[in-house]
Amino acid sequence: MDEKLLDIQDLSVWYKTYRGFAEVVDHINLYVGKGEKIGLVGESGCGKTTTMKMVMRTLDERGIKVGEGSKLLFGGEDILAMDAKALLDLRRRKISMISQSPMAALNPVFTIGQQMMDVLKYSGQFDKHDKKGMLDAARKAIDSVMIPDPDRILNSYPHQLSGGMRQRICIATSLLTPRQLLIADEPGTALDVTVQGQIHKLLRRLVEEEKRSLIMITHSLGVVRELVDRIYVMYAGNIVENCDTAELFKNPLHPYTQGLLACVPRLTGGGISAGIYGYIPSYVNPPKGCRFFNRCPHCTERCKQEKPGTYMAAENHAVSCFLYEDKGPAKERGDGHVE
Amino acid sequence: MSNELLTLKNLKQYFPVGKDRFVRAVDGVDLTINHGDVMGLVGESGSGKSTIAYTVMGMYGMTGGEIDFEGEVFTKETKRKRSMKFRREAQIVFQDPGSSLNPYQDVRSILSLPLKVHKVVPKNEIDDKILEILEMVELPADFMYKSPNSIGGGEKQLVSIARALCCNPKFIILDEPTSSLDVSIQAKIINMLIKLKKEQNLTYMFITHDMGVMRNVSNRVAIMYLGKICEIAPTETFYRNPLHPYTQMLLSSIPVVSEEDETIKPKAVECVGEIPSPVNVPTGCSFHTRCPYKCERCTKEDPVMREVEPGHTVRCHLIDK
Amino acid sequence: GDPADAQTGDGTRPSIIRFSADSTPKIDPAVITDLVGSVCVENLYDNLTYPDETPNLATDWEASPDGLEYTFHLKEGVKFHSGNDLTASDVVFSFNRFKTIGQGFAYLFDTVEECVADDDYTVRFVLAEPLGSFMGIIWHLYILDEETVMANIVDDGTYGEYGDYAMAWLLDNDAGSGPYTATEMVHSDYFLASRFPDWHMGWEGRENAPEQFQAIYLTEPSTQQTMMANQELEISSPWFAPENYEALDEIEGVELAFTTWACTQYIFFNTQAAPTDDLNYRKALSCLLDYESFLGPVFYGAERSVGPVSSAINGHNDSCTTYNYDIEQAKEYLAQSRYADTYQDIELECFLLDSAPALEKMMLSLQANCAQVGITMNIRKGPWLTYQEQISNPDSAPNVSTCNITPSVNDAASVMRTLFGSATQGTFENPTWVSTPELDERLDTAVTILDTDERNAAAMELQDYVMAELCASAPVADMANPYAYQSTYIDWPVADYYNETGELKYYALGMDMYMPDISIYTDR
Amino acid sequence: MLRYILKRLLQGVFVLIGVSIVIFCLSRIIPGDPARLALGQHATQEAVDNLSKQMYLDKPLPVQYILWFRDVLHGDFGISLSTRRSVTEDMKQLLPATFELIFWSALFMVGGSLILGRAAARHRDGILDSIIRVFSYIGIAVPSFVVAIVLLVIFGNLWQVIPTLGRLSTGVAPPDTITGFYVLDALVQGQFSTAWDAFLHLLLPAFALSLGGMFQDARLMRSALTDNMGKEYMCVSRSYGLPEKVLMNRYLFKPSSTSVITVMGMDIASMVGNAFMVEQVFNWPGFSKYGANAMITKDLNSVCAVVLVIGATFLVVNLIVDVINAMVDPRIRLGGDL
Amino acid sequence: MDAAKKKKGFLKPSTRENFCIYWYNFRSNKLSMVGLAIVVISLIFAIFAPYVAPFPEHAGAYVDLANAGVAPNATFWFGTDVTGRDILSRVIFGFRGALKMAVVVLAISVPVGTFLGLLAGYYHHTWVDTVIMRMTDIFLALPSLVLAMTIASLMEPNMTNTMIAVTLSWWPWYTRLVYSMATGYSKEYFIKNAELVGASRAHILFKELLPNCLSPVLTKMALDVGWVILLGASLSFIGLGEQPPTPSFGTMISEGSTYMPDYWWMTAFPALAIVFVILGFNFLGDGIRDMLDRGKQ
Ligand SMILES: Nc1ncnc2c1ncn2[C@@H]1O[C@H](COP(=O)(O)OP(=O)(O)OP(=O)(O)O)[C@@H](O)[C@H]1O
Ligand SMILES: Nc1ncnc2c1ncn2[C@@H]1O[C@H](COP(=O)(O)OP(=O)(O)OP(=O)(O)O)[C@@H](O)[C@H]1O
Ligand SMILES: [Mg+2]
Ligand SMILES: [Mg+2]
Repeated sequence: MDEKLLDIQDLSVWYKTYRGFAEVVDHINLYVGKGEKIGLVGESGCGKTTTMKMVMRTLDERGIKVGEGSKLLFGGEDILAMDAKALLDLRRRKISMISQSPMAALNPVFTIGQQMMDVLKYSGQFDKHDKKGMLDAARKAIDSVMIPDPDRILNSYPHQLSGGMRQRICIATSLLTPRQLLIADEPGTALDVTVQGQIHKLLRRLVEEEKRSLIMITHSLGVVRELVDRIYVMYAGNIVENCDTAELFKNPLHPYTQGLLACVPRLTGGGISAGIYGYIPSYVNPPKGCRFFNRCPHCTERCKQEKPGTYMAAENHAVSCFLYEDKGPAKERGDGHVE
Repeated sequence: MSNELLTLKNLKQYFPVGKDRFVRAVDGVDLTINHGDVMGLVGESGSGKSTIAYTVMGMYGMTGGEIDFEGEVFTKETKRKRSMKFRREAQIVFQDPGSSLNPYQDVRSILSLPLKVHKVVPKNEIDDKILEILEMVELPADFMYKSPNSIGGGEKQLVSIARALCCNPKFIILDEPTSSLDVSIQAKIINMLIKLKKEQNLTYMFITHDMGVMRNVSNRVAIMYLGKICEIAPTETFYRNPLHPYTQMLLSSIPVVSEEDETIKPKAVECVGEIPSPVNVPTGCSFHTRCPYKCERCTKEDPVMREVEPGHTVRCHLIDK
Repeated sequence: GDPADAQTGDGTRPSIIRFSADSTPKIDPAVITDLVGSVCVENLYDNLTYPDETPNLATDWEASPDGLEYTFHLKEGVKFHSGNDLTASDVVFSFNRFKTIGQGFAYLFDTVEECVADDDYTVRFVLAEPLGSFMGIIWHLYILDEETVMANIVDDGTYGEYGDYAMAWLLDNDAGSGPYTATEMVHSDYFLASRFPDWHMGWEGRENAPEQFQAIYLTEPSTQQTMMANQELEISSPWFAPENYEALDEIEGVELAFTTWACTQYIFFNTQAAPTDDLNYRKALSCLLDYESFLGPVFYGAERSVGPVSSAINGHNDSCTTYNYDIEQAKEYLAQSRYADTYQDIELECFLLDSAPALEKMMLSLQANCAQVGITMNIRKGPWLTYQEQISNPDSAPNVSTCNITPSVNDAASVMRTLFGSATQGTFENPTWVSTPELDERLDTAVTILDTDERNAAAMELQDYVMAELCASAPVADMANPYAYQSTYIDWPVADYYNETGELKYYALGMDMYMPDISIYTDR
Repeated sequence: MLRYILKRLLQGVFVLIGVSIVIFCLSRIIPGDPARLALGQHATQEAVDNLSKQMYLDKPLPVQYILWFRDVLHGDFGISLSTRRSVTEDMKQLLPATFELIFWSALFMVGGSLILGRAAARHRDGILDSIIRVFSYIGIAVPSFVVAIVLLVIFGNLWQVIPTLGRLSTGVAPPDTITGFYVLDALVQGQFSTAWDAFLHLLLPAFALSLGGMFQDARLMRSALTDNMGKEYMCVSRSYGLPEKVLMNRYLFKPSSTSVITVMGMDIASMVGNAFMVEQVFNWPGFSKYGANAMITKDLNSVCAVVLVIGATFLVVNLIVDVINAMVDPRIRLGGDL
Repeated sequence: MDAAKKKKGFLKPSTRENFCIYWYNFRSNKLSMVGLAIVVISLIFAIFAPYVAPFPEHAGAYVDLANAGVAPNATFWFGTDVTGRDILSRVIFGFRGALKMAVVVLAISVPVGTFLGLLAGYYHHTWVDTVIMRMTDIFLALPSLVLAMTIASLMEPNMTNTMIAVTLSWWPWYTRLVYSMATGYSKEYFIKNAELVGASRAHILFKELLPNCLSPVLTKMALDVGWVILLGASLSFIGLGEQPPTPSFGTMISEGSTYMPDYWWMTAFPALAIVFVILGFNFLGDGIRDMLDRGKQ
């Protein structure tokens, strides 16, 4: 087993809302190995973005509460304990994140060039006065995401570009300087299928070329299937299932995963399954037991009262559901991973 | 053929932008929808799917062409006027459930508007009718007094569908009814739509960009690109044998979750480029900028619709060869 | 040319009198009617005689026995500020200009037909009918330099060959021969004038007269208070409320002085509108005014009026019929009136000028007293223009209004005619609409009497008549003009007189600030 | 950009014409003979007729308007009934004083609110933030004329460290007119003590005029800044490792300023109105005082002129605001979704 | 229909319940509670002035020159003015005029402005829009104080005319506010749907569009009460307003200011009263805005 690059241990995040604290991320464990591509799948609002923004520490610290005992280890160093300088270094050299919404991710009042130059200027890779060097780097980055005429793009404002272009610019900007880990938050969801496909291919190429690690966040099982090695399925702030890609599609165990897979419409036809109707429970007063109980066909009294642990249902296949309690041993904290 | 419910002939809808420039949102569309059909309309964003729907419904005064709804003909001259019969029998469900319900009305008043306007039932029976309709879409009766703000996206879309059902319509246009919902909820809505179609004897025009959904609901499919239809075929034929390069591109780019699905995807074409701006439509075949098979002819001459087999028409020069 | 020139470098006080103006002064003698304008014009121009009929430009004069011709002999060697000599033709020109423009005090000269220059230093005025008070009005004619005026006319004016009669130019400049000459006019801010060294009266004995005077456009009392305290203002406005003067008096070095222009505060009744068209009703209202109580708090330093003509005016009737504050009496009058049964239902309309806040006290008091006898009185506050507009028509004129009137002639008969004659009917001086042909006749006859004593006797009789038989207005107070001034470093005869005698002295409008009479001590 | 400005200017001109029609008609339909009112009741009928003719009062209303408007186009607003001078002359003399006052007030307001707003946003929920919030409420609630009176009493009577009245101390000669702005003119001509004196005189009235707006806009700035802090692009820029200072001063500040600039423009424009009262209190020889006086004395020509000038000022301020906004925000400049 | 409800075993959620939620949201903000308290006090003063004021007769024609200009003391808490009238009583009565003005002005300008804004917004890009919005532009081309002053000064100065003047300068703000919202909402699908179904214009304007535009209008209204009072006071300060002897804040301040600083109480207390009301309505307005914003979530 290769080294863990990012290791999220027992992370809990609460948002302060006027209704009270909303526990949007509930004690999750997740890791990425060096050069590994993992996927984080879940319906909208289940806390995927929150988790990853926590990794980047870009959430407004005033608006959140982080659970005690939460650890975000990057290369062995706890991101949560980092000081401002170390954080800047982390963001400049080690991790970068591609935002979910290309339309909102670029500052509307600066040109693409200005924004890219700023990133380069503060990356520490260039001399402050090396305008030309930075410009070349920006052009190269734009080139690498296959946009023609980089000079025109550099002088454009975000609103003058199409969604696909903006998304590519986001990718280009986050790859301006070499990083070890790339977090892609649903790149392409806002775009058309044909463009989305291109973006995914692009991402995959860029990651594989430089042997980077990738966390791919999406709500489409189809996307992760084509892109990543290992999948975490997230539901309402919990990670409910975690295994290799092939295994997941062959043998989905958690009722939620099963339901999710079933309701993806197939090109082969044959109708669509009934789906899992209902909604994610409120985060302010989350259910005491399993957070999926109200939508689960196998729900028992116990599910309502007690939180299921994480069980190794098969080798390299962790599930968080009482149905598999007997199949494998419950893992202690930190061992919920496939190892 | 009396089986035709809606026929569009050379429908055109341009929007002026600035001086002497137009968005050719819909640029000469011929389409026939038969009674009992679910006509799927697929295309990338900005290809003019919604515009067709809105033009048919009479939200815009069309630029050219003809709409024939059960013998009633609407042209440029009739402008946005629609007969009461049309308004009752043709309904639309919008793309965005968030904006299609008035947040300051409760479900009851939302549903009672069409009932009142078309006097579907006497005044004192409106509440009963509403309950009946809610039951049809499997919403609990206490939804009647809920406000759109307090219900989820899927339920909002169900209410929109319920509203469309109020006047016992024949024809419903569904404009991407599930695109903003999660897959798990999408499944429920689509199943509901299929059920309703059977029960109520409806005809749908189903607009979507999800080829997977399309496969499962429609019996005929039309693919749109830049305001024009490039391929129409019965669903079976279509997935078995897509002919237009764009159709192939579309199909090939869909992420799927199983091996069987993988086999359906054409492998030959690769996705490149983005859909050009409808203000500057490329000359000749509008797809030539992205087409892997493009030749001289494509840049000059706009291909016409050609029937390759019964019910399967394609707009591509490749077919001639 | 600005106040800085007057400032001496060694930190002593500039030799300047700064006083407050309620608007930027107009300094054209043909248009002025207001106080500040009068002060400025009096200091910039010379007239034939001073208002007290002492010689100025004219050394001596005589009237024809029929009272239709007055001849004046002019002083020789008088120089205008321009350096030109003053001759009879300038007087003729000034008179014609005054009459043609027809504004300001020109109406006083209605019956003066023409002015003729008999030789270079003799002018003769020809009257259409005798005017007993001619010598009382002649000072309103200020003499302008014809040459300067004509050099500054705008050609396409309304007065033919005289263009605009230099009206535009004379707003900012002067063409006079007076002790001071216009230095700087900054509209809406101040007017500054400096001594004219060649003034015909000479400056001997007046060495301490201010080098300059400045009329500063100031409205807020608090502003003036601040400026007085900072010694940035020498003489305050005379228009404040008593409370302000008391506050001013407390400032170190600032004292109060009182004078009078024979200004009287009246309460006017519209004699043509119900219910004030009834004599007894008007008498009742006259009895509802608590005269004595106003004198301190409302009319600072004033005296109770006896009759419609101020006690400062020649020909004032000291034993005229008066009404006193007496509610019982008022009820009696009401009972005798035509509205004995209905007066409680009729609402009295009262108009109050918004520019004089102190008057509100008086009207409120009247309102309260009216309420006591059951009369409802509505007060409406408004600006001067609205007032003028309303009183110009008996239908719109308010039942009750109040206004103070400063006579422009020191002659009871003329004052009476202005107050009650039909010529002024509907103006602010006569808003009562009481004039009748026979009253007119009596007034007209009175003013033509040449003999002063006879004229005064007739005037006195008339005063009593209007009070007893018409009661068209209720004279409330003979007003005093309170000034706050810097007593430490200016000597002001006006103030000195009051301080010594405690009496109000009469000054014609503008004369109390005749700068050559004031001394300023720059080193005190 | 130029086209944009021209277009806005043209629109503005049409609005101004509309304003002029409304005001002109309003001012001419009041009862009474304005000429008679102006000259007083002792004036001869000829004098009154002369004036009527001069003001076109003998013509029907539309003709009056056209003739008046023609004169206005030639820069002639007619004769003021109360000062008897050409209104244009009056304005020429008084406008600079008011504009100088408003200029400095605007400067105080803009500067103050930007600095305070940023400080408040940075120390959100801190003491400074609370102080600014309290003051912004006070700024909203205390009318500027009350502020003016309070300042006058404090500095005029109790604590005479700053001059309170007029534009210059007595004895200080105004600088030769170049722009009419005393401070500027004096500086240009090297008269530093005059400039300083003029500046001191400006302090209190400008402060009274700007106080309310300053704190309100500071609060607005704060909320715009805090709103935008939560925007996705801030999050993204932060995740690229840009230093906080750059994020705050550059990435946050520019997009936040657009909404504030618009409100500031409105506040500056409304200063023209509040100046009416502040000038009165501080005896500022300005145009607002003149305007108030004209209104009270029904000095029709002056009223029309004053109102038109204020309208024009308003328009120019708005235009400047729009131009600045367009400069800041490319979406306005280049067109596009907002 | 009641039968139907009973059969299904549910009832319409009472408006009271809704109200409770709003009230809870409103109450959670302290400042808005302070605002509400101030507004309630002001209203009590305005309505029950004769019973609240220690010397109700001092609000009318009353002169007591013996007690003129008395500094605040045990009898006259706020002192007396130069006519000897109790300032406290007059301030209490001042609330009457101020609130009356605000109510009348808003009662006219809000419906008119809102209606015009709705029309213009719904008929976006047609001549209706052009006519209404150009009119609005003209009225908005001047600061409202200047416009109100001009109109008030040209008419006879009294309360009614002042109110007319303020109203004339007030409606365009609502037109513009509603216009911007209505143009936005007109594009929303629920409006389109109502059109397609064939609902009447009146239904679309008043039942569909209007409720959506109402909450900002409501908020603005609460805030505007303060502004109208301020504008009214400014006009009275210049001398275009309430007639004597009726007390009004602006007149009291302007009269008092001529006696500054010796008779400071004549200015200070009416000024504080203005600050008090405006502050109250601003707090209330902000509270309502927060409440409605949260209600939406
Ligand atoms: N700043 C915030 N304050 C309060 N709640 C928040 C905040 N941001 C997000 N949430 C809530 O937290 C939950 C998780 O949000 P998050 O953005 O992490 O979801 P997600 O899985 O990324 O969803 P999506 O697929 O829609 O992007 C959501 O219910 C959201 O409403
Ligand atoms: N009212 C309008 N005025 C101007 N252009 C319009 C208008 N409505 C639509 N368009 C343009 O017409 C083109 C087609 O739009 P349409 O909404 O029909 O696309 P669509 O296929 O429904 O896309 P989507 O999948 O995003 O809904 C787009 O480029 C759009 O910008
Ligand atoms: Mg997300
Ligand atoms: Mg669409």
